[in-house]
Amino acid sequence: MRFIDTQTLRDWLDALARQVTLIAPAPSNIGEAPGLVNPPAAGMYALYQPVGSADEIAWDFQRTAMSAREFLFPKTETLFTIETDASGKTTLHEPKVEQPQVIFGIRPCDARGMRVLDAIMLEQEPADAYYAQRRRNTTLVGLSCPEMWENCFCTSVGGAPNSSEDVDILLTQVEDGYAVQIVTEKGEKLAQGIQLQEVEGLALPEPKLNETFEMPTEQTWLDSFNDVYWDRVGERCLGCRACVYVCPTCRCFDVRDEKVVHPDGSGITRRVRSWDSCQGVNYRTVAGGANPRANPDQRSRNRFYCKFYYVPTDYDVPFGCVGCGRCIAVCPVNIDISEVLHDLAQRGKA
Amino acid sequence: MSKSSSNAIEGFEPKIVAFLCNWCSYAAADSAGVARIPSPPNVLPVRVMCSARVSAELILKAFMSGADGVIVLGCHIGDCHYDSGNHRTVKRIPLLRNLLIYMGVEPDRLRLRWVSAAESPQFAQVTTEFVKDVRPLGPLSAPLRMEGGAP
Amino acid sequence: MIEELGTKVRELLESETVECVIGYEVGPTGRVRPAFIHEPDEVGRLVFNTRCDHNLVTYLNRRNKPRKKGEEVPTTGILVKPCDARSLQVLLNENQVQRDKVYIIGVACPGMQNADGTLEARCARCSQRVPLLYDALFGTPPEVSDIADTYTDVEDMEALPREDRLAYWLGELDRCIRCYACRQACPGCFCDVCESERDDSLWIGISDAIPEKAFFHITRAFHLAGRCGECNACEMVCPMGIPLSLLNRKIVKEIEQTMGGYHAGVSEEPTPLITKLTGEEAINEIH
Amino acid sequence: MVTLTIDGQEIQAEEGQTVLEVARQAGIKIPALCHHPLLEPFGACRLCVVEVIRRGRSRLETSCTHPAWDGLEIKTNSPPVREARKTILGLLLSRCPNVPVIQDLAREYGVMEPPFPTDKPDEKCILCGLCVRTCHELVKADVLNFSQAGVERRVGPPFLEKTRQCIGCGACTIVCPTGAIEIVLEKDAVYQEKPLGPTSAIWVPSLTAVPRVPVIDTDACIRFRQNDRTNGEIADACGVCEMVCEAGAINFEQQDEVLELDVGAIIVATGFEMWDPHQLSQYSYGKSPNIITGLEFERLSNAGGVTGGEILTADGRKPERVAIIHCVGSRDHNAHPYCSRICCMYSLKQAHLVRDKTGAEVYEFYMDMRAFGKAYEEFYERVQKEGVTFVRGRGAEVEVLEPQNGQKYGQLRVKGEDANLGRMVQADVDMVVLSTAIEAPHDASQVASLFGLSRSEDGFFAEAHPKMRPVETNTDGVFLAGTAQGPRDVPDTVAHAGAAASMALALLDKGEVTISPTVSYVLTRYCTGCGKCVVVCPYKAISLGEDGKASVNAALCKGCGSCAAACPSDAITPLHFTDDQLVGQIMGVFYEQIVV
Repeated sequence: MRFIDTQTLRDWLDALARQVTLIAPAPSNIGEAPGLVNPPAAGMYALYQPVGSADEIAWDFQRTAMSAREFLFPKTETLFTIETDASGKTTLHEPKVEQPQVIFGIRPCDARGMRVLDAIMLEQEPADAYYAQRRRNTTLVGLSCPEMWENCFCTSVGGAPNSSEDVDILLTQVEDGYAVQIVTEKGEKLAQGIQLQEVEGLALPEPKLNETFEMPTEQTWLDSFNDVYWDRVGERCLGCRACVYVCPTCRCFDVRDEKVVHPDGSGITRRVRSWDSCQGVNYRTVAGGANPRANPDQRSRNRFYCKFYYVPTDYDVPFGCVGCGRCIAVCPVNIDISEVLHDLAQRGKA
Repeated sequence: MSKSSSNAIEGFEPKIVAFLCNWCSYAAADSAGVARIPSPPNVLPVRVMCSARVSAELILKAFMSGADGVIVLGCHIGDCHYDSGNHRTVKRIPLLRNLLIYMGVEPDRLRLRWVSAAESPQFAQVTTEFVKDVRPLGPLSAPLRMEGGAP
Repeated sequence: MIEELGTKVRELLESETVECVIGYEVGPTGRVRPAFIHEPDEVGRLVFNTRCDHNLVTYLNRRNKPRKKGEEVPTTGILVKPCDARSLQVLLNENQVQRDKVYIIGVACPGMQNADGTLEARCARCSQRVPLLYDALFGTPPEVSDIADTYTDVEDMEALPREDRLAYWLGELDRCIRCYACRQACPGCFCDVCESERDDSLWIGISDAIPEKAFFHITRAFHLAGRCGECNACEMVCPMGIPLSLLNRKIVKEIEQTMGGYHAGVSEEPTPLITKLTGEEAINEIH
Repeated sequence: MVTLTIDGQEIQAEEGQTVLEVARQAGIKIPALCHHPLLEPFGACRLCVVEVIRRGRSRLETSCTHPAWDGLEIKTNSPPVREARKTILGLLLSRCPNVPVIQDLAREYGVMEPPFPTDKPDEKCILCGLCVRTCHELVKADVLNFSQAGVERRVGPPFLEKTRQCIGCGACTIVCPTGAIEIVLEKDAVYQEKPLGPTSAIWVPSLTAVPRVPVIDTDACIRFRQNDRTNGEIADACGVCEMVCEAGAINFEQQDEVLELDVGAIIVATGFEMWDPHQLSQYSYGKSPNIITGLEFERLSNAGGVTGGEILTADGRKPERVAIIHCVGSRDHNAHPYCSRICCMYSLKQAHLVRDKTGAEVYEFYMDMRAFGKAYEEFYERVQKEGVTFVRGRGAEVEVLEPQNGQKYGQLRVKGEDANLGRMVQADVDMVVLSTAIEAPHDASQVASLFGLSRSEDGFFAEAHPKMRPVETNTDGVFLAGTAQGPRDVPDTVAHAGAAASMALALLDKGEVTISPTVSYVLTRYCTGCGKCVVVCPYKAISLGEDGKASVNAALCKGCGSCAAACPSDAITPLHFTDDQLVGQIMGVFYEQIVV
């Protein structure tokens, strides 16, 4: 087993930050706001952010408030800009090529989320060029979780707190340093610059696990679509999008052309895409104003079906959910994905 | 604290959006023009029927789109063509202004003044003064201004 | 108290006075959350304690409107704390709730508490323990002396140098993810189409840019001017911990101090922003 | 009805009339000094004695007190009557040898000299008591009465001292047949001398007024003053006008009335006010009664005025030199910067009148002669030919000189610059006429806010457009006529008023109104029915419909857009000033700043 001591790791990160965009969990002032009554669970105060050195990293973070997906799939990106001059001649401006980036400290569940995104955005034709570009330039250095925290249920959806499946390099904290597992070629390439020690018989700590629960069967999903249960879930839902925006696997977006026309006939049009959420009313509104998911229960239901029925059916991944538990933590009215799955499994049995 | 902020630029000319009430200040601006009373070219007039039409959204939109200052001009209280329109203006604009100041925007960037149809010299004076006050502040910065302009 | 309340709710449901009662329950992980009681047998789920800080009045916005044209609006029973009652009064004033379609179960408020057992900041400055509006009242109001809101939180912010205020709000707004949880949780935000979310991008687009987020938060605070009952729901639901109460309370303070001591939701009087000057407001200063 | 014979003439009379009344009605002259038709008979002067023959017996009786009985025979001019009157007049003339009315009467009856000497040749009072009765019966002030007896008997206030009971109405001076009572004016007294002589409390404001009806000046009227002074205790004082008005047109009960009319159009013709020349002290207005304004000159030269149209100075002389100063308060940055437009022409007219009526020398101090109307220039030339001296230059100062040669008021020295000669000039004159500016009425701002009018810089109401819409205002259905809109002369005012009337009629005649297309409309998809727009609408044009959504009555909406700013969900917006359009304008002006 390869090993790196803490100081060497920090030195390496410092050097790395000078070469590439280094993204790592860094402390954020969330929770310091006055009057904040239901702060996200302790330890979520960190956010993945570009950092300049190892000192900026929140080393003892648990789960960040947001997943790292925004570095592959930004909240907002300009797809292109079209400039039209007065004579009608158009010029297309494309965004600049992304620089290489390393996401350090990504949790196995978040990395697993990227695997889901890959399945949806890369492995289908046509692939999403913008995502593909960033994915190509990104190397993931994972950090296994010492335990499963409150709301975590990765083990129930096929993951593990120390899974190395979806990262390029996985670090696991051991005494005085980190055990290093290099998983992919990309990881190998990145690790070339590190001074790694080979330690014989280095034992990896066993993470503390939460109880695993049973998932509803495919048949249960099929049978439950019109169940009144969704009414009960949906009537509590406020219709905010927090659950979707913190989710590592949600990938819905809205595209809009923003345009200014000059009196002389010239104009500038920007095509912008931004995250969107199936929990918003606008999401499913079509031309003419009709909305097949006009009611909150329909929108709530969609989130569960998407994660546990549509994605597994349509793409090559077991679930559209990685069990990070963020949506449970942020939900202001405590809509709990694990509770829903549990309830549904029970109904399936009954 | 000095009034001029660090982002003041040599030779900077602010762009000002002026919301002008049709019956008073627009008429004043018009007659100032007819009377050849010079008023600053930085002021880009947007005519509205009444100063009460100027919603917070319009002011914010002006800031977002590139205005370095916004001035709202209406009829004197009691002289509103619509009886009481400016009663709302006099509550709305100072409230918005105080909120913007609270969020760190310079106090001189938003101003409300009364200019009646008869006061074309005052129109020139009020706008000139406003430009003079905004100039040292430099271009408007975040959080209001869209980088690179709208959209 | 909860037994008597449960009996009343059971009675309301059994007599079909109401179709549903909105109250509080404890979720599987111990968190208090809104509960919708449809059957008399579910009454046992109801709880009321110092963690019941959600403003349930928000739910009336959609429950009180017919889902389909011509559909009868169901009557809803709802648990209402004093601050929630102010929101409800605003909704009644603005025709969003039909008074005869809501049964108001008022609860004497002990003051809501944080997870660590301290009084919530908003409750520490509130001496109202009995809702102004109810059909039935439960609980004994604790004795509290009159507390005057001194807006120390707002004044602290006002006292900062301008550059610091700007930096502070830039940082806060930068974190906003435009999830609109604040808007969704707010009883006063009931527009069918939010002007920050128009599909024609009239005011702002869909991007993550700070000015667009600033536009949303400023206009939201502004639209709540004279309508905000200070229930703090927006701030409590924010996943990114943005101190929205500081924005709303700045406006509450301005309205109270410049517009004749007006407080939202304590009477049928609409927000002073839409009424004429009545003389008590000094317009001595138009800066 | 009774029948009696007077001087052989059979006359029908009402029961209760006196012989004097009957005789005077029949045109028979009987002298009398103490009689007044509005007062009770008193029989003090005894001049009205007649021979009353009843049942064959003849007696001398005072006709003012004797009732007209049926079958009486009266002789008014028989030798015994003439003899009696001669005796009475002899005695009256002896008491008051220098009173013209008594001298004339005495002469008529052959008394040429007073039969007895008197040590008080200036005595005028004949103790007829008219004043006492007037003060008691009509004025109800009871200030005057007789005191003492015999030769010491006299009329006056209690203890002959000044009393607050006297309201200074002057009624006693009017009824006194011999001019024995005089009102002495005190500074700051109630009874003030008006600039061009007093008028009575009931008067016709202008002889050319239409309709030509009198008005009561309630501040001066005895009845109103007594009523006010006694808090209604004396409510029926005087009433002379009511008693003498045969048409019964006098109504003291009349109050200012507020009439509420539903109208389709309003023409604001609230006119102008004269600017007060006290404000420019160099013209010394108020320091001499011979410095008058153009309007006061009009009153002076008016045939219905105090002098019957004669142009006289304050001490009643014909002026020999008159100065007219133009642009007093007009075209002056210390007063009004605008030209009042009417002064040049009326000053020329007044110069003409002075030349015509008095032949005095006239000096006109003018800056420019603005004779722009039809035939105006020709009139200017005519006045020039009439010998008026025109001095081009603003009259700078009027100085009041010390009175000379026993004159009551001193001469006036007018100084100014003659711009044509390029030097200072001055003239000593008897009268100065200041052609003062006209200005917007002092309460124009209230009228403006009442009708939603705006005012131009000069204070007059602003028209909708100076060229294209000169009589319309920015408030639909409200029009302007005459000097309410700005200074103009009579022909222009008539034309302007005609235009305003036509515009109003055109509006009414159509039976329907054309409204501006700038009205608000509701996008029901966005409307939540919160009702904020309903509260803000100043015209109550917005209501919530049955569907709970707002709807706009386009006929009431004026398009101010208050609703659009109040609506949180952009559901209501005025046409032509929609959010899209305004945002478009804003984005458009910053187009250049967009960075691609």
